Amino acid sequence: MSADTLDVARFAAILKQAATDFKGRAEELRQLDSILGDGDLGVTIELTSKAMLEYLTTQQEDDIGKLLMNCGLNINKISPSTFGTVLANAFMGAGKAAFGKKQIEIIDLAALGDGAIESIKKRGKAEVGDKTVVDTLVPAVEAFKKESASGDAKAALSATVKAAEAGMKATADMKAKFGRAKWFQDKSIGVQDGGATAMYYLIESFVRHLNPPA
Amino acid sequence: MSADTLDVARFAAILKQAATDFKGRAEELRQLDSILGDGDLGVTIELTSKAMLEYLTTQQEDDIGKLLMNCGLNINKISPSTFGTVLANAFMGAGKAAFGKKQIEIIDLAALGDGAIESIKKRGKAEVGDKTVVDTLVPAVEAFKKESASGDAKAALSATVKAAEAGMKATADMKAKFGRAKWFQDKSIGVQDGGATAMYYLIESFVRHLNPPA
Amino acid sequence: MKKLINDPFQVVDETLSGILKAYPNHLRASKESPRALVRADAPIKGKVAICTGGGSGHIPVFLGYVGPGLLDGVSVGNVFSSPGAADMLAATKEVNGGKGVLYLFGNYQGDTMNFEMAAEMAEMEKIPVQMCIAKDDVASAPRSEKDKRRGVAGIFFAYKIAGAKADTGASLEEVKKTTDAVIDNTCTLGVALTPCTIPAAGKPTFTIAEDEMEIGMGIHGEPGIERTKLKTADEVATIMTEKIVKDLPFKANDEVAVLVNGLGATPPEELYILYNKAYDILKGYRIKVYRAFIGEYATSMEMAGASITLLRLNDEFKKLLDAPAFSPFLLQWRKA
Amino acid sequence: MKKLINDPFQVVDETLSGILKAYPNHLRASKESPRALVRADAPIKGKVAICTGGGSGHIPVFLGYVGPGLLDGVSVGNVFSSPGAADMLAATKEVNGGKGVLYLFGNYQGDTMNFEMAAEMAEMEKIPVQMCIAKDDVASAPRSEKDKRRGVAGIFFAYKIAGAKADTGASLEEVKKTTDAVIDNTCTLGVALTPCTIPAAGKPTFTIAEDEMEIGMGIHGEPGIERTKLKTADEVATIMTEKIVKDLPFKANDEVAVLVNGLGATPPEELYILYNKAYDILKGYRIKVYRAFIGEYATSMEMAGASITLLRLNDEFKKLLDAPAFSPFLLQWRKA
Ligand SMILES: Nc1ncnc2c1ncn2[C@@H]1O[C@H](COP(=O)(O)OP(=O)(O)O)[C@@H](O)[C@H]1O
Ligand SMILES: Nc1ncnc2c1ncn2[C@@H]1O[C@H](COP(=O)(O)OP(=O)(O)O)[C@@H](O)[C@H]1O
Ligand SMILES: [Mg+2]
Ligand SMILES: [Mg+2]
Ligand SMILES: [Mg+2]
Ligand SMILES: [Mg+2]
Repeated sequence: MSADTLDVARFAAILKQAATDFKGRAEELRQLDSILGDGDLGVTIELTSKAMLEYLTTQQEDDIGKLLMNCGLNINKISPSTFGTVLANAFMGAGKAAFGKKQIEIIDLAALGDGAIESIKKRGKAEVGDKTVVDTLVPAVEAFKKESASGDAKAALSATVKAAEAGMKATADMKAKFGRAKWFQDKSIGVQDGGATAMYYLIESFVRHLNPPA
Repeated sequence: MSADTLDVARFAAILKQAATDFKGRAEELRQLDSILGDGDLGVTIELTSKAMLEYLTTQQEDDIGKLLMNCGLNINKISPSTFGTVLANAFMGAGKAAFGKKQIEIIDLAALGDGAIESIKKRGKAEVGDKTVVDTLVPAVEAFKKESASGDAKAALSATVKAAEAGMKATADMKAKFGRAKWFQDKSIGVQDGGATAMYYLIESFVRHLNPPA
Repeated sequence: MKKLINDPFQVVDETLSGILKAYPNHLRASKESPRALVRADAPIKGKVAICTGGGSGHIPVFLGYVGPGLLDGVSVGNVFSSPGAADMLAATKEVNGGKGVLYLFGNYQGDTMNFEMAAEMAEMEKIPVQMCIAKDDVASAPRSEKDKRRGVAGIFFAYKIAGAKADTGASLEEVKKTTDAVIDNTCTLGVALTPCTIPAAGKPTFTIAEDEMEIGMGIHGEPGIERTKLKTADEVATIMTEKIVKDLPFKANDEVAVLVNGLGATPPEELYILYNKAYDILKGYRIKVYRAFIGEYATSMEMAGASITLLRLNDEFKKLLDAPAFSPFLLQWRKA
Repeated sequence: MKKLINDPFQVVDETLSGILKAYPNHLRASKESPRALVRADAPIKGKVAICTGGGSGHIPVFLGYVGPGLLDGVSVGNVFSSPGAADMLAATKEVNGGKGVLYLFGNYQGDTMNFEMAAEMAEMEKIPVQMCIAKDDVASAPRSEKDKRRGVAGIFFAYKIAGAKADTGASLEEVKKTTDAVIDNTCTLGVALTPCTIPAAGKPTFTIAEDEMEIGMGIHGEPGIERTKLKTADEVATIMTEKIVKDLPFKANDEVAVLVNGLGATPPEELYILYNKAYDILKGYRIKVYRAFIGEYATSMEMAGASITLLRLNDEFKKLLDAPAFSPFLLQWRKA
């Protein structure tokens, strides 16, 4: 199997690594959520990480689609707060797009990203600019698509992380329209969004483990 | 009317002065009660003072017995905590002893003191040494009786205050057997009793106004 | 002091004013005193009446237990201070339905003295009075000195069973006998985590470190058995349950009613966690829980803490405990 | 964090364990999930079933409202976090008595998304589902953006009336219609004095100075309208009542039910003082109080604060509000 190919085992291994990294962000994200939310995002991160690891350690799938779908279901079961539910829907949407696939080329991950975005938007109704997870994920997937057109997976992945980071940072200037933060109205401007930040960490970590720096 | 005679008006006037002084002790007594009690003795002192002033300002009695009895009833109505109730019983007991009297010689106050003690003991069952109001009142009345035998009212009154003070201070070394303080058991030793202290202030103030220092 | 109040000296009277506006069909002030409340339909002819009373700051204790199947009247003192004998007498006169009045209250000096004064005054008015004094707090004195024990949340069971017993048409002596038997079979132990503040005093009644708790502390901050580092719920439930079981003692095959009472600031969630452990310990002793009551049945304003009470049941107690009763303070749905 | 708990991550599961031990004849866990509880006698054939759900930390909301005359099932999330769609589905399947299931819950993103997911799953199982989303908090958005409003203590009225309506044998659509009408006529405004701490987070969800309060703060610490110096009870009651009255608006000769709800640490005494003033203001507007509910009906753990809710009544609402209902979380005497 080429370095540019993902099968179920490799996909699961990388997700496990990302889930492990994720836990380390709990306190930082708790703090962000306590400014514009109810302060439980740290708990949510810990539970999300736990849900992913629990499932990924015991899973026996032979299909990337099912892997992602069931990973999402387990997140929703164990960590069904807003962020957890949005992420669960992202996994389920990506899983739908990968349904029946035993392996997948990195360069083809765009379809999974599109699936995730479609599912999140359907469930949460948020668009880019509303100060949510969407603000990280959408530019990340767009950047990947743009850079991957040339066929350079490595370049596409690093563009993805850069775009995700920019998207995350841009949420600081936005006024929240969804979630608890919307009740802060104009006061929500100036603080970076916790969910967008969490999504950035996941993307960054996923890419780092997928494509270890030389 | 001689300086050694009390009629209803003078008795009421002196009690009013004592009640006014009493209020100033509220914070100090709150603190004592918060060590060995529930911290409401300050409130009780304020309400007791209020109850006395309210009644004494409007009363129209022609009988010292009734004056004291009704003053006690008003204390019980407005300030019926343990201390207030003990004091109310003291007033009612003294009132019984003075029943029908339009005037009274200072030298004859002993009977009122006895009446007060009898009533407090009947109601509260405490004896000298139990760390209560009784520890101030009983030695005070005893000293008055002893010194007044010679017929010197002034000397009897100052002996009363001294004995009350000594009785109050002695409560510091006692173990409480009544009231909330009894639950502190041995830990109640070392702290002066709030009710005994309050009773001392009342006696001291009553005597001071009855017998102004030359 | 962070309280939603106006004048600290008006707290009790404004509370009563609000209560009478909230439940006009349920409670009324007595003619003689605004500090004596009675059932709106008092007196109930041919029924022994039951009066309670005590300091404010413990709702639903005391006035929350007045109602059909429960008590008939209550006198209301200032925060943590006994009501006066005149107020007790005012309630007594208005609830007496011809079969006499039972005074049922907690074992505190001020209350006892005032209820005794009221009883003497009632006697002069030819109203037969009997007294039952609740003393369930095992922390406050050894069993050998039971008469020194404080009355705390366990009075709840005495109220319920006394009220139901009176409803059967029993005589004053019979109601007293059953109520005393309930009191003799009731044991409570509490813990406190934070103090409370008497509004008119303005300062907390005691201090306790951020990482400490006091086992056995009374509902006015009276001293307990031990001040320790904060323990887990399981440890606390174990200490409380073990001490209570050994006190009576409760034995295998006993049937009990359990009350897990919150003092004010402790959330219901924590009370259920305590019960979760207490139940397991009782099960280990083969003590059977007939019925559990969990919530705020006797509070100390904003104090954090909880108590566990066990009542040993017999067939009569079970029947009386299950008899219908109503008070709007018990958050019920039935029309007030 | 001064709490009577064990492992902060086990708080919810241990709470549920204690609840099931306390009320075995009243509630049971669903077969598929320990986080979905249903009436012990579910499903009730021929009755529309009602399910609610939401984060923990608000008892008696949510699970305390399951019972005869009330709701049929509930899914239970972590503290301040929505339950998952699978748990909602588990409750849905066990309560459906053949007439469909109404989802009735508060307007929060996480809950809404999960209930929508559950509804889609229920549809696949051929269970008809309708949704009613409570949004009574007038502080959280202007009336023109009512759909953004948070659901707070006012859901209590929706629960009671929906439950009574379902008991009449009404269809799913009829129950939804009546419940939506209740929601449309319910307005709440709260104040918070102190924060609370999510056990697993270990730190208070917000900070507030010793002499400050926040008007309009949500039950999870969501921002309110104004942070000010601590006001008197009369001032607070005035601000709340005036704002609520103007919001709907309530008018002269309206009949209302009033709920004065304590968030946790605020003593009942203070709630009655608030009601004392609110009642006078309503009287000034010639708004008639049909029935008042005062106590802890929706809490935020150990948060200090309170809210006032008004529901405009009509004849149907009055009848349904007065219909019998039972839950042991409402501290009742009737045998559980
Ligand atoms: N409609 C939405 N779509 C996508 N993400 C959302 C949406 N609403 C909120 N979020 C994200 O959820 C995050 C908060 O998650 P969480 O703390 O779990 O919420 P809560 O505690 O309010 O349930 C926000 O920072 C935001 O990024
Ligand atoms: N049996 C008694 N006889 C006389 N005085 C008593 C008795 N019991 C207690 N006291 C006095 O009452 C004081 C406490 O009064 P108070 O604060 O009103 O009591 P509480 O708040 O417990 O009702 C004690 O300091 C003590 O002097
Ligand atoms: Mg959050
Ligand atoms: Mg005291
Ligand atoms: Mg007191
Ligand atoms: Mg949350």
